[in-house]
Amino acid sequence: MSLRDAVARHVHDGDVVVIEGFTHLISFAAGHEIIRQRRRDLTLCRLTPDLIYDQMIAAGCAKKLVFSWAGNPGVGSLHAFRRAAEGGTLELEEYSHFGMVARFSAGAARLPFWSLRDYAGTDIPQANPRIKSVTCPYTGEALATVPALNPDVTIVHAQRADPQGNTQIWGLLGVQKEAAFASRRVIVVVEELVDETVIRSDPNRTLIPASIVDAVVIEPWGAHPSYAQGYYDRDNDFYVAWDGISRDGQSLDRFLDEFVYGVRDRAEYMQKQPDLADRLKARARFCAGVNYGF
Amino acid sequence: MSLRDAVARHVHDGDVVVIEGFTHLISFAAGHEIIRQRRRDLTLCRLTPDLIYDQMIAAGCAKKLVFSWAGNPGVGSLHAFRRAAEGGTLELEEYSHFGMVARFSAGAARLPFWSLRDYAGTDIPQANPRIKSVTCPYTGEALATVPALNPDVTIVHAQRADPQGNTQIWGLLGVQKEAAFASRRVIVVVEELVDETVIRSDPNRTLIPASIVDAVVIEPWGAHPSYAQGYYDRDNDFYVAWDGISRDGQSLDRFLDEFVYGVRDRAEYMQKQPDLADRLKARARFCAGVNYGF
Amino acid sequence: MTVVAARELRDGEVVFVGIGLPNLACNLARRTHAPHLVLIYESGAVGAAPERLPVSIGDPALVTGSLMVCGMADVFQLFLQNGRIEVGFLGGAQVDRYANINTTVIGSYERPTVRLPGSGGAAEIALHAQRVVIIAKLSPRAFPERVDFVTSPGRRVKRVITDRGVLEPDGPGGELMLTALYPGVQQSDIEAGVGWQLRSRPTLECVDPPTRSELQLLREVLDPKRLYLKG
Amino acid sequence: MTVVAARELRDGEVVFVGIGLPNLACNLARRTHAPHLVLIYESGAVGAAPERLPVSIGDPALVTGSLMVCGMADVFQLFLQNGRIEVGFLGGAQVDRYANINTTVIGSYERPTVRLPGSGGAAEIALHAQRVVIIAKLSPRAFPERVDFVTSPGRRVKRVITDRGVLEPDGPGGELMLTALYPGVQQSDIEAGVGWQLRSRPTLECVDPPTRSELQLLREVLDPKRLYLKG
Repeated sequence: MSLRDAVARHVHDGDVVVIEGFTHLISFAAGHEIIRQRRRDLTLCRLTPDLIYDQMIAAGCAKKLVFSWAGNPGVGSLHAFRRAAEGGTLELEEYSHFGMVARFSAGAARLPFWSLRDYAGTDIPQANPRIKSVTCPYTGEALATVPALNPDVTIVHAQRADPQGNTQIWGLLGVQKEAAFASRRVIVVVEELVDETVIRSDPNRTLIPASIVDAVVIEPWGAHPSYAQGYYDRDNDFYVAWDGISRDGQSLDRFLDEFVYGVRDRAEYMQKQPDLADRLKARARFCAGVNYGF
Repeated sequence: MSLRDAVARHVHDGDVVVIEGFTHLISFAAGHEIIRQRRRDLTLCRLTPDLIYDQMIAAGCAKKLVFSWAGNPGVGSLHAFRRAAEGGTLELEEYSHFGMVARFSAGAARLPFWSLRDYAGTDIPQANPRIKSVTCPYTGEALATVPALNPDVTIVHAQRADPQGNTQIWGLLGVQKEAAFASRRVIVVVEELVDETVIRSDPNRTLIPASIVDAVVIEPWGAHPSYAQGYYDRDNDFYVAWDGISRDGQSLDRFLDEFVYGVRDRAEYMQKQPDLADRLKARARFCAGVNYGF
Repeated sequence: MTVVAARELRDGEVVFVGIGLPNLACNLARRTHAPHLVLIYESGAVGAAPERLPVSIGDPALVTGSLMVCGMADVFQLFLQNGRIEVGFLGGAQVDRYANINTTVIGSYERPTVRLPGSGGAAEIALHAQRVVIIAKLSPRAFPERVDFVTSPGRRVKRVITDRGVLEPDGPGGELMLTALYPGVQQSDIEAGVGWQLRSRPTLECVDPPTRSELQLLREVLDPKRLYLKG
Repeated sequence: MTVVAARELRDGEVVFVGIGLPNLACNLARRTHAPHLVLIYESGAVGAAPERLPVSIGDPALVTGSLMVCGMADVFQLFLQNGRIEVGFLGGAQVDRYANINTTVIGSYERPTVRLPGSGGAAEIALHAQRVVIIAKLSPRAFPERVDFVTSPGRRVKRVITDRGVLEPDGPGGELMLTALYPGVQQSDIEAGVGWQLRSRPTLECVDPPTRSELQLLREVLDPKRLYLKG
């Protein structure tokens, strides 16, 4: 399925949408496709909104942001986010990382809440009344709780999957597994489609099983400027450049016009930047395989 | 460190002891060493007591058993366990598998309890008052709870580790990670000691980090008659034979005399059974490696 | 019995498999009408394609060539509790009038006559699989009016497949009723195998006998050593 | 400041590392007195041995050649909440008299003057690391008497390393006091950089200046592009 068709079918106005990936494997391709299809009133959830949600906020897709750290990692602020947050035009629901991880964990386990030892002495629960507490039936200790997060759709970028959607990831795993299991619908976007026998040769690497996947999309370089371990490096130069691009709305709009609205898909995005592949392509650093025999 | 020294140092009379591994990677070598060192009054915890706890119960090591399924997998009863349970000479604390998994999960997260949707309509909580409930602060739903399990010592058998104790496992993972993180002390027993560079070449396979490991022991074939994926097969013939051996106390004692008390260590145990290695050695079925480059 | 159980499964379903007859039934279904069945074992093997008949649910043959291997916390939280399992197979020492299952004790819990293995994953399979199918041989001891201990509640049981016919609850959580007979079996044969006054559906179905190819697969390919097929 | 932070670390400790100066300090310590330091990043990289200075805590260089990579649920539950982290480094836009840190908002939460990134893992690092070390540059704006928003409570803070000297709480959860000066810095320089009446220990330590080899490592090996070292 093309990413265009997958987004058209599975991402609707007003949905709770998750594009996860902690620095690694962030599906910029899917974010751009959602912008191109002009989805509106989305509740965007992610630990780290990163550049992709900054772009989606700027493009007017977001009604609300659920998050735990909204910055440009290693650089500074997310300016579109800041303009919206400081201007009061974007609804915010804010946790810490552990709180967001716990919300996905609860969602993935289909429990209504998750307990964690957190928030004592912080002002975060005052800013977010959805952080509550529960009393341990054994010790009487009060523990913090967060409510389950069950998105309408989660989009996971991965190194490889088979045609059914059995998906393998290595390197940083973030909360991709939890987000996928928590979600009503799951779109997997991969660097490479592989035969089922490749998946079956190393089953411990499978993070997401086909039985919870609704669409499999092949999109090489679909995570750029984020990265895919073993495929291409993070484009730090772009993260730094985004600070300048996004500081005012006009230059940000010009970026969207050129690199999002101005291209039909990721292939065209890559054609516009023929140097990317050379500059960022990963070097080989293969591990040895292990024996699954008996 | 030798297994003898590791058990002498880290397993004490009266301890709460966990030898985990679901069918796969059960450290029979450690169980036998504990029997040889005549530890007493242990609280033995495991989802599936399996033959190893049946032997430890028969040898008089156990005061109490905490478990969720006490049978000889694929064969029938655990007879030493049944004699003790039916005779009332062994204290039992019983959960379902999910309950035990949840106890280890809580222990590993250092939370006092874990919530799960379970036990409605079953008689299990009547048999075990430690199963309680908690009310969801969001939905008002009553959920079952189990208390954290934090063993004094957990023994994990694994395919390989480096000298510091960074431990890699593939194939069935059971609750090895949770049990290790829940435990005050951790002994890792491995088929192979490998260089740190081997571990570092494939970090996603590491299940247990050195920082929580107290002793690393090299013990090839240390899981027999359980198995180690990629090293040797499960000895189903022995599991079947155990049914006969353990049906009466005398033949069971003869087994212990010959194969446990009668040998100094696992190497001698293997020398007594020279056909084992040939019969059970794993065939090669290597997977390909993946690229960790950037 | 195994053949009837296999026919319970639809192609593409996600099935939580126990060892023994359920395992045999699932592998039979995979080789006949349901090649895309996804077998999940509580050991953590997902989409297993075993080259030999696994002797335990933790058999290494379930890992080699499977689609995914995950820890048991994921099996119970992300698959079962999450509601991702469509069919769960259970057996048991006792099954009662309301399809409750006992695999814990015969007699009292504190001083049992027979201490059975206990729940394992059976309690949560019964609570979370969308559809629970029981496989058990008829006898008044195995089918008492009330089990000595409820290990797995009967609420989600859709069908009880026995060696002589099929029972189904009269609505969710209802009393088990006879709904189908195997060829050549009389209604009274089944009533005699159950410890309560068994009611029957007004019109009883007759189960098709095993085909030659089903039997051949079972006896020659799947369980040639007769590990689970007896008699 | 980075050198003083590096010296905080003892060989073999398990350190939760943030990006920027803490990362630089940890990598400096690893190359000098603490080769067995175990660096854990909230991204899930454990025992990282980066070949280049990572630009973010999710940099691929933290994965390649690390000892373990785990999911973030494990980072927060099995490492942090479990109490396995010995030292946690934090920075912040504001640090107050009781070592509370603010990385959330300047001004009111509802209508902030400056919207900062928020907690990330800072709240739980502050609550669960056995020993918390803060790195921050002195200025009355950065060190107000009371932060506008408590993102990370100061209870476990053991030391605040600034660009001019070191502050320490007067007992757990106590008021920050000046305890050490960098060479050539006057007590009044530090008092001027703090928004409250700063008290001092009766006898102030004097911090040893960076050695030539520490400076060389930092400037030529660890951060040759001056990504984090400024001025």
